[in-house]
This record gives sequence, C-alpha cells and structure tokens, in this order.
Amino acid sequence: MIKKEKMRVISSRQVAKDTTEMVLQNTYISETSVPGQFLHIFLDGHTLRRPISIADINKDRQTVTILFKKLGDGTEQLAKVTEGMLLDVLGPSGNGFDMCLEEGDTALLIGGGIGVPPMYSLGKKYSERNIQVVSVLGFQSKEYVFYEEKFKELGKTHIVTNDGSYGAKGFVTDVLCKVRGFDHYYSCGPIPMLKSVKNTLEGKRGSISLEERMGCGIGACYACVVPAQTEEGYKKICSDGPVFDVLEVVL
Amino acid sequence: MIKKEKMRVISSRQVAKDTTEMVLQNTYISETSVPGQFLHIFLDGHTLRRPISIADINKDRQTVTILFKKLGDGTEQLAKVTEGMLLDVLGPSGNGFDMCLEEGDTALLIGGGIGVPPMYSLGKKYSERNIQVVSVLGFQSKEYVFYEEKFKELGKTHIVTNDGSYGAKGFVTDVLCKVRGFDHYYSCGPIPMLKSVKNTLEGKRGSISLEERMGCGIGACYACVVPAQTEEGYKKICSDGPVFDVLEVVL
Amino acid sequence: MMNLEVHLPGLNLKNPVMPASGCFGFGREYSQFYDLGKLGAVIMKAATGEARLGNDTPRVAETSSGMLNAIGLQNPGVEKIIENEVPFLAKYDTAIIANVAGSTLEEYEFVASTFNEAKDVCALELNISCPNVKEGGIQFGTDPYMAAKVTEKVKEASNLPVYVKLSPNVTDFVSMAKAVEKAGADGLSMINTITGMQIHLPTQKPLLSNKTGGLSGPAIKPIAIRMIYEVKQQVSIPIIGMGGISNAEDVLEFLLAGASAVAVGAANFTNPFICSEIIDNLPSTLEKYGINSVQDAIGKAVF
Amino acid sequence: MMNLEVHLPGLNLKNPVMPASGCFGFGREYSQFYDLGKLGAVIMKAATGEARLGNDTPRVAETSSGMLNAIGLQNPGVEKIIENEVPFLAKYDTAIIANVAGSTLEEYEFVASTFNEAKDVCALELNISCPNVKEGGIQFGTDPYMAAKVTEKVKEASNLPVYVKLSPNVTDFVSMAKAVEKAGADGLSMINTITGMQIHLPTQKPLLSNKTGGLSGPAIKPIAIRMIYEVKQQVSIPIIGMGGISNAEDVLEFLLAGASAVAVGAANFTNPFICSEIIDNLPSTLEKYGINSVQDAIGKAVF
Ligand SMILES: Cc1cc2nc3c(=O)[nH]c(=O)nc-3n(C[C@H](O)[C@H](O)[C@H](O)COP(=O)(O)OP(=O)(O)OC[C@H]3O[C@@H](n4cnc5c(N)ncnc54)[C@H](O)[C@@H]3O)c2cc1C
Ligand SMILES: Cc1cc2nc3c(=O)[nH]c(=O)nc-3n(C[C@H](O)[C@H](O)[C@H](O)COP(=O)(O)OP(=O)(O)OC[C@H]3O[C@@H](n4cnc5c(N)ncnc54)[C@H](O)[C@@H]3O)c2cc1C
Ligand SMILES: Cc1cc2nc3c(=O)[nH]c(=O)nc-3n(C[C@H](O)[C@H](O)[C@H](O)COP(=O)(O)O)c2cc1C
Ligand SMILES: Cc1cc2nc3c(=O)[nH]c(=O)nc-3n(C[C@H](O)[C@H](O)[C@H](O)COP(=O)(O)O)c2cc1C
Ligand code: FES
Ligand code: FES
Repeated sequence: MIKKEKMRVISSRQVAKDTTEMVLQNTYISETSVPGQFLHIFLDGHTLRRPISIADINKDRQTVTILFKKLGDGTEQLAKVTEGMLLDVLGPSGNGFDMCLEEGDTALLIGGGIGVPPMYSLGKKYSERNIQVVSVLGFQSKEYVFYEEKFKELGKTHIVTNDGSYGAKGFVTDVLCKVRGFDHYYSCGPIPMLKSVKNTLEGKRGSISLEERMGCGIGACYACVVPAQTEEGYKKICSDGPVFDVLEVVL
Repeated sequence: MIKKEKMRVISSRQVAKDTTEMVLQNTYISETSVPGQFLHIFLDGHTLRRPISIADINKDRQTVTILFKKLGDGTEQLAKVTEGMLLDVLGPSGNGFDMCLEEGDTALLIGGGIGVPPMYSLGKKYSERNIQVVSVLGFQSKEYVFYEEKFKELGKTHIVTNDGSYGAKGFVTDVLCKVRGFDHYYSCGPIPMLKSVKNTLEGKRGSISLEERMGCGIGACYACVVPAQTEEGYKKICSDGPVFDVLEVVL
Repeated sequence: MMNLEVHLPGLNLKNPVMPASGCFGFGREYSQFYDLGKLGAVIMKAATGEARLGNDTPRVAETSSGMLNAIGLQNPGVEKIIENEVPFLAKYDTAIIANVAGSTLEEYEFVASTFNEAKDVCALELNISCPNVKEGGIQFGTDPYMAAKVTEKVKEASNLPVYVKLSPNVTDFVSMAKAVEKAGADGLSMINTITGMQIHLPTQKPLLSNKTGGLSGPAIKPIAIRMIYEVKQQVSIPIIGMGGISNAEDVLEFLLAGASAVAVGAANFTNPFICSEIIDNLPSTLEKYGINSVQDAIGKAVF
Repeated sequence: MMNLEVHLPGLNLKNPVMPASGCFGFGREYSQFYDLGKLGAVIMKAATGEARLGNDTPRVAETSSGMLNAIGLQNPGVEKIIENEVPFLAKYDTAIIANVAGSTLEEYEFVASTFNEAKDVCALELNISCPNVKEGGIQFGTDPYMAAKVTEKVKEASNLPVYVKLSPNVTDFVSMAKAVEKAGADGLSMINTITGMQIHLPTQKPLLSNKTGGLSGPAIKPIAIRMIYEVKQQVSIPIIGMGGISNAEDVLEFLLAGASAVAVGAANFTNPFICSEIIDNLPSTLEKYGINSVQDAIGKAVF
C-alpha cells in the first residue's frame, strides 16, 4: 500500500557526472518495497512529484537507495537536498518485477542510463536467491558510468558507452549477442532502447520497466497510460506498472 | 545609490510575538544607509521583493538591523532564514528622514507596530548628536511590544497598547497631549494612525514615513504613488519617499 | 462549532470541499489515503457515451505554479461508470456529481439521460469546456447559443440538477453564464483549464503530444477569482468554484468571491491528502478572519 | 560567436531582448544598474494624449508565480515623454519603442502622430489591450473590427512601423491577429496581461483598489506560448513575444514558438539586472540546445 511518508536523507553523494546516489531512511518504505517500485517525491514549489526508482533496499538499516540524474529543475533541486533533511515521499509506488526465476536460472539485466538503478535492486535480490545475474549496462559516455563494481559483485557485467569512451562502443543491443543462456530478461531505459531490446531478444521471456510523465502517480488521472493488449486497450504505468511483461504493452 | 547586494545573516531572533530582529552584514549597505531608508528583500519563489525598514546601522561591525512582523507568506519565509545564510537585497532604498534638528532641539518619535523600527535608527542617530528624543510607541497588545529598553536609553518613552495590556491604553494620539515642547515630529505606522497624528499635531513641523505595496521599489513602475501637492500631483513612495514632509503628501 | 454546511440544488453538503473532475478518478485510489466520507462531494472523471482512449502521451507537463494536461477525456464510458464506479463511491457518505462530456448534442443527451438510472448520483456537471479534445466540448463552451442549447437539451434529458462548467477561454464569460442560466442551468462550475502550451527545448517541439493542454493550479487562481466575482454579480444560480485551490485560505477566497462550494484539482497530485487537510483547516481559517460559517462567507467580497 | 541579431520592421536589434512596457519606466532607474546600450531595445511606459494619474492604490498584488497590476496607464503625457524621456534614452545605443495608448480613436491618432516628431523613436507599440482603465484600450482589443480600425488610423497618422499589442482576454485571438495584420500592422506584440483578481482576506474585499488587475509573470507563460504558436501559423508579420519570461531558456521557448524578439516585464521587479543577465546567458543557452543563431530559432517549433 502506498503511504505518504517522511524519509530522512542519510547520505547524498555524486557517483558519476550529474548523477546522485541518495540513501533514505524510513521504516515503512524499507520494509515494504520490492525491486521495480518507485518513490514519488515532492519537491518544494513544484506541482508535480518526481518518480524515482528504488535502486537498493536495506531492511536492516531501514533504508532505500535512489540514484538519479540531473535533468531539469526538479532533479537539480533534489540533488541539493543534504544529509539530515526530510523528503516527502509517496511510496512504495507501482508494482515490482515479476521475480519468476528459481535457483539455478539466469537473469539478464539490461539497463540504459537512469534505467540502470532499478536493475540493481533486482539483481541483488536475485543473487541473494542464488540466481545467476548477467548485466548489460549502457551509458552515454565514460563520465556517466556508475555502479559498475556493484554490478560486478552480482555477476558478469558488460558496460557499453555510446561514444566508446568506456567498455564496448555502441548500444546495449550491440553486446546482447554475446550473452547466451538466460531464462528471463529485465530491462529499463529509454523507449527506443526498450524497443530494440525487445526486437533483438524476440521470442525470449522478458519484463520491461517504462517511464512516462505522471500526474497523480497512483492511477487516478490517466496521465501515464501505455497502449496494451487488454480489453480496455491501455495500462497505467504508475499503478499497473511501471513493470510489464514485454508482450503486454505496445511500445 | 541603490545596489543589489548579498547580505549575510549575522543573527536572527524573536523579540516579540511574531516579530523578528535580524542583523545583516554588508559593507556597502552599512556604510551608505541613513535612518528612514529601507531594504528591498528578495525571497525565493516570490515575484515581488519585500520592503523592510532599516532599524539600526552599525558602521563598525558593517551591519544593519531590521525588525519585521510575520504578516504573510513572505515575512514568514524571511523569519525562517537563519544565521549564515545570504539575503539578496536592493538597498539602501528610498530617502532618509530630514534630520533638520540641531543640538538642544527635541525630536518626537511616534511609531505604530511595524512603524516602530525606522524610529529607532533615527532616534539613535539624533541622540548621538545630542538631540533630545521622546518616543511614543504603539502596539496591539503586551506580547507585541519590542525595543522598549532600547528606546528608553535614547530618552523618555511612552508605550501604548490598544487593549491596555501594557503601558497606557488606546492609541498613540491618546498620549501625544502629554508630550510638550518638541521641535519636529517623526512618525511611521498605518495610514489611519498617521492621519490622526497629523490632525492631533496640526501646526507642528513633522515628517512621516509611508507604506504602500510596491512593484519595482526603485521608481520605475508607478505602483506606489501617493497624491501630493506638486505639479505632477503625486509622489512615488519608493523613490521620492518613503519619508515625506507631513504637508507634502495627501493622506 | 463552525458550521461548514452548504445547500445547493440537489446537493446538501456537510462541507463545501470536493475534488475536481479528472483529478480524482472515481475515488478508488484516494480512498486508500483517507475516508472519502469526509468530502462534501466527489466530482467524477468525465463520462462520454462510449469508452474513450484519450490523447497520446505525454499528457502532462509542469509549469510555474501549475501544470498542463491533455488527457483527452479518457474514460470507460457512461455505462461502465454507472456499473463499476458509482457503486464504489456510493459506499461513502458523500454526494456524487457526474461530469458529462460529449462530441455532439446527442451524446450529451445520451450521457445525461443514462445517469438518470444511477440513483446515487446527485447532480450533473456539464462539461462544455474541455480544451483537450478535437471535437466536442469546447465549441459548446465558447458560443453562448450553443451553450444554451446543450444546457436545455441536457436539462430535458436529465432529472438531476445541472451545473454547467464554463470555459475561461472566452472574451465574455458573463454572457456565457447568463445564457446557460437562462437555459435552465441549476448552477455553474468554473473555471475549467486555460489553454496553454510548453515547448520542450531539447526536441524543439511542443512537449504534449496534443500540442496544447489545459493550464491549472495556483497560477490560474487570480483568473478564476475574477471570473467568479464578475459572474456572481450577474447571475443568481450558485457557483462551484475552482482553479488553483491548494489550502483553506484559498477556499475562503473563492467563497468570498462568490463560490458556494469549491473543487480542488491539481493540488491532489501534489498532496493526495489535500482535500482532507483543507476540510480540517477550514474551521480555524474561517475563525481567524472572523467568519461564522461557510454560508456567511459566500459572496461577501462582492456586495 | 553566436549571432544574436534580429531584424524586424524599423528595428535592427543587436539582440532580441527588451524590457516590456510599463515595467521599466523610461529607463532612468534601471540605468543605474547596467548600461542600457546592452539592450536590444527599450519599450517605454504607455503614453497617452494628456498626463494621467492612474488608479488609486494599492495597485499591485503578488500571486503564485506572478503578480497583478492595475497602474491605470499613469504617465506624463506624450509631449512630456518626448521632451524629457526620449532624449535620455537616446543617449544609449538601443532602439526605442513607444507604447501608444488612448481612450478614443482620436487620442490614439494624436499620440501616434505626436511621436512622428521624436526622431529617436524607432517603432510604436499600439496598446489596445490594457485591462486596467475604464475607458479605452481594452474595447479596441477585444473586437476585431475596432482593432483593425485603430490600427488603420494609427498607421495613417504615423510614419513609424506599428506593432499591435494584443490582449489574451479573448476567445479568438487568431482573428484579432489577422484583423490587425490586414489593417496594416507591421508586427504584433503579445501578450498583454490577463485580467485577474485577488481577495484580501483580512478586509474581505478585492485587494486592488481597481478591483481587477492584469496578471503577469511566469504563471502566464504557457498561455503566451500557446497564443504565439497559434498566431505564428496564421500570420506572416513578426511577433514580439512576452509573458512570464525570466531567464534565457524562456527566451528560447518564445523564439521557438514563433516570437522574433521578446520583452521582459515583471521579472525586472524581481531582479533589476534580469534583462542584462538574460542577454549574457543567451548565447550559451542557444548553444546548449544546438541552435546557431537567434534567427535560426524563430518559429522552429511551429513548422
Ligand atoms: C517509474 C519511473 C522511474 C524513474 N526512475 C528514475 C531513476 O531511478 N533515476 C532517474 O534519474 N530518473 C528516473 N526517472 C525519470 C525521472 O522521473 C525524471 O528524470 C525526472 O522526473 C525529471 O524531473 P526534472 O524536474 O529534473 O525534469 P523536468 O523536465 O524539469 O520535469 C518536468 C516534469 O516532467 C517530468 N519528467 C521529465 N522527464 C521525465 C521522465 N524521463 N520520466 C518521467 N517524468 C519525467 C517530471 O517528473 C516533471 O513532472 C523515472 C521515471 C519514472 C516514470
Ligand atoms: C517602506 C516600507 C518599509 C517597511 N518597513 C517594515 C518594517 O521595518 N518592518 C515590517 O515588519 N514591515 C515593514 N513594512 C511592511 C512590509 O513590507 C510588509 O509587512 C511585508 O511586505 C508583507 O509581506 P508578506 O509577504 O509577509 O505579506 P503578504 O500579504 O503575503 O504580501 C503580499 C504582497 O503585498 C505586499 N505587502 C503586504 N503588506 C504590505 C505593507 N504593509 N506594506 C507594503 N507592502 C505590503 C508585500 O510586499 C507583497 O508584495 C514596510 C513597508 C514599506 C513600504
Ligand atoms: C489531469 C486533469 C484532468 C482533468 N479532467 C477533467 C475532466 O475530465 N472534466 C472536467 O470537467 N474537468 C477536468 N479537469 C479540470 C479540473 O476539473 C479543474 O476544472 C481545473 O483543473 C482547475 O482546477 P485546479 O486548478 O484546482 O486544477 C481536469 C484537470 C486536470 C488537471
Ligand atoms: C506594472 C506593470 C505595468 C504595465 N504597464 C503596461 C503599459 O503601460 N503598457 C503596456 O502595453 N503593457 C503594460 N504592462 C504589460 C507588460 O508590458 C507585459 O505585456 C506583461 O506584463 C506580460 O509580461 P511579463 O509576464 O513578463 O510581465 C504592464 C505590466 C506590469 C506588470
Ligand atoms: S500518473 Fe495518474 S494515472 Fe498514472
Ligand atoms: S514601487 Fe515601482 S515606482 Fe515605487
């Protein structure tokens, strides 16, 4: 159930160019969140909240971690929030990933840019359950790369940069051919990336996490719909998603 | 000359109900301000700046003091500004009081509510010049009274409260009859008070400081005019005032 | 105890606060945050004759002190709303207002008459002011003759009181208000959103896929207040006021300007508890300004 | 080096940024903050035939992301402006635009023809959209026939290019734009303020003594952008865009929507250096979005 909670900022640090990692403490959110869900964050002076994925969950410390890129006014303001301050958050929002794999299976994680964060919490949870994790992470260029070491702790990790300044050059799809023998793929990133991932991995089972501009963030306003193969013809990303089976929605 | 300056908040403390005293440090402002002038203070998220009188000037410490009452959004926000923070200020704005008195003369200061602050800097300056200062200060009620001691250091001080909870009961005009033998009066407060002061002290030389809602605060927008006995028929409070000879403007 | 009650045609409200159409869905999602029985009323999302899928995304953008939306009247159609949504809301002790939209006179009549079968609906809000659909809505909302026509037809088709929701995108909204009053409207609802646009700098194109969207939020409050104040002087049917309300002070401002009740839109997105919090704060706010009841505040600034 | 130049009828501007009429007086006060020669142009405060004293105070109020004003066209009259103000501005290397207002056709003609004698004035901005005076201004700005009429007369009376300043308070501003284009306008200036009101809770009355005032500031930017975008598709004369501009990004948004130059109003009050700072930031802002010159940005989102 979504609650409106105050979350205390435990730490905030820059982990790559324009990219902040923030650890937030709150009992309810940390205890109920699952990988794939997001927080809907209020920022002073802004009518709309900002949706940011949960990138890590630590039930012992009662924290969740978020990672975000400075893109506009809101994320810039969020990057200025410092240790000890309180954030007004709706969460945990949306549904988590379908964690359908079992011991011995292999999960392929494909993240692009700010689509990388939700992959981390999923990979960590899977790896705790002894599921093999292979990651393919795409970034614009070297200075935007983050969490490489953390993903390597989970399993084999391929880094791709658009300009080739680090890892392989190109798009995540360019290295997908190197990855064999996985049972389910999970992907989050810009729509063009998700489309080409879907095409490249046609026939494979997969889950994708979508982004859209949101109004309410709880399913009431119809701002965030995506066409879907259902009777109604659409799904709401905020409340039916953000995670969907790749065959469920029309990209 | 008005400059746009950053002023550092040296201290901020509550001195009466809803009333904050704030000491601000800035070389240029402290060196050029005179009693009667005001600061035009920017507050984040607000289109219009807030005009606040200069209540004290300390050239040694390079500070000026302001005193303000929480009245709406802006002053409430200002009251939350804490030590060490910077304020974006236009100042010193407007013209100071006509300090026409000479050694041996007596000045009568009449302040009502948030009209009290500018009286203090004037009284202090006059008393440094060995001019007698008598003050009549009106407040709503006991809990709003501030700076009584400070005014007493300058000279005889009468406190009036509307409800009689402290000092004399009534309005400043009710005690003006007690004050005799002054050479010039100075008054700042709400328009109805200024009107009755003017009537009560008819025939005496006096200066009054006016308030009006402002746009630019520098004389460009015509928001803050007051009818006047001049060729143009008006004066601008922000740039021709806020201090006027009592006979100059039409209340 | 402060009396918050207001009585409008078909609506005996325990307080004047209701969520605005389109900003609260059909209440389900917000019911997880607080008891909807606390609300004076609920205005449901627009209903059309058939289900509509609305516009392409992006459908919302943020602006200074506001937002743009171009949902495009997405809804499951009047029949599904009566079947699935009204019964849910009927469980709560609050008045239900249905927002009626359409592309043609006939569709408006159909939707309105279909709501006759929904016994829990107390009143209709006739939406002739949605700026976000290509056909229907707005052309009825910018021409006094068409506005009167659709009002008449809906009054004939419906056995419920009808509140006509006016568009602010007109030169002479007082004439619009008078025209629909004359045509039999029981009340007015104002204002709907103001047409606006945002250009997305990275793509150098309009951000919303519909290009234009409706501006709402605190940014438009002064425009709403002025329109209500001017209409209040000229018509005698009650007004449900809206446009940028985000706290109890705003509610009082709308009441003083002439609204008999108020609706809260975009602020629900900023804070899902907003309607509940406003209702909690209303008594002390009225008291602070020396007002004895909601009824006493209505139109006080006007006369 | 980024090319910021724009060329409009009568106006060869080194950059597209100018202070908006009424928000900069006649430049004197702002000249203490920076060199006015930096500005693309200066639009002077409205000029009427005789001196006007304007409305009673209070004349301004603050709103969410904006402000209301009801100055009421206070000014010393066209002759004094030519005598005392134009010579001051003429000392700076910037184009001077005179804002022409009036209550009658004859007054508009008189003011416009009087400016023929002021050799340093480069263009007229014809203000038919001031919402703050009881007579004059706004009735010319809400009726296409009257708007065309006053445009024609002023064109006849003046030997300067005429930019007609349109009111946003109309249902169909595209018709207004077309009407004045047809009547011979050399350009458009849009938008003027939107009529609004604020109720003062302590007194329970409208805060402005004129009751209504004109809303400006970032709050109205989406409305301005939409109007400029739509007008740009339908007329071929250039547009001076304004409404809520407070930084270089906003300027780019207006250019993309179809403005050929821009004016900055209320933001001067928030920060007296704003026009100067915007001009400083414009090159890097254009560069950031891959635009090579101001000229290249104009109307890019439209076509
Ligand atoms: C479910 C979900 C999870 C997300 N997780 C992350 C994450 O973990 N890390 C991260 O950096 N970003 C994430 N995003 C994207 C993030 O929400 C946007 O980058 C952010 O809202 C931009 O806000 P802004 O104020 O900086 O930009 P502005 O452009 O100023 O924002 C204006 C408006 O548009 C919205 N908006 C702009 N870009 C996006 C976008 N890409 N997606 C959705 N709304 C947008 C904003 O929320 C705001 O309402 C996620 C988005 C969604 C929908
Ligand atoms: C020359 C001058 C000197 C002043 N000196 C002081 C002082 O020393 N101490 C003090 O407490 N107050 C002083 N005031 C009054 C002070 O400016 C207002 O109390 C303050 O602006 C209110 O802002 P707000 O945001 O809290 O109120 P809001 O009502 O939210 O303000 C809304 C708008 O109205 C304006 N406004 C509201 N009340 C007044 C007012 N009385 N006068 C002018 N503008 C107003 C605000 O500046 C703002 O633009 C002075 C005013 C003037 C003109
Ligand atoms: C996302 C969204 C959807 C809306 N949908 C409708 C609708 O379906 N029918 C309607 O009459 N008004 C609709 N409106 C307008 C609101 O009901 C209200 O009139 C307007 O938003 C002004 O109020 P606000 O400023 O409090 O948001 C919608 C507004 C928003 C923001
Ligand atoms: C205080 C004030 C005075 C104004 N006076 C005039 C005027 O005399 N003539 C005119 O054409 N517009 C006048 N305007 C309108 C502005 O020129 C401009 O069109 C409007 O404010 C929108 O721009 P902004 O949002 O940047 O302020 C005035 C605006 C303000 C705020
Ligand atoms: S954001 Fe409102 S339905 Fe998804
Ligand atoms: S506030 Fe602009 S002239 Fe005084």
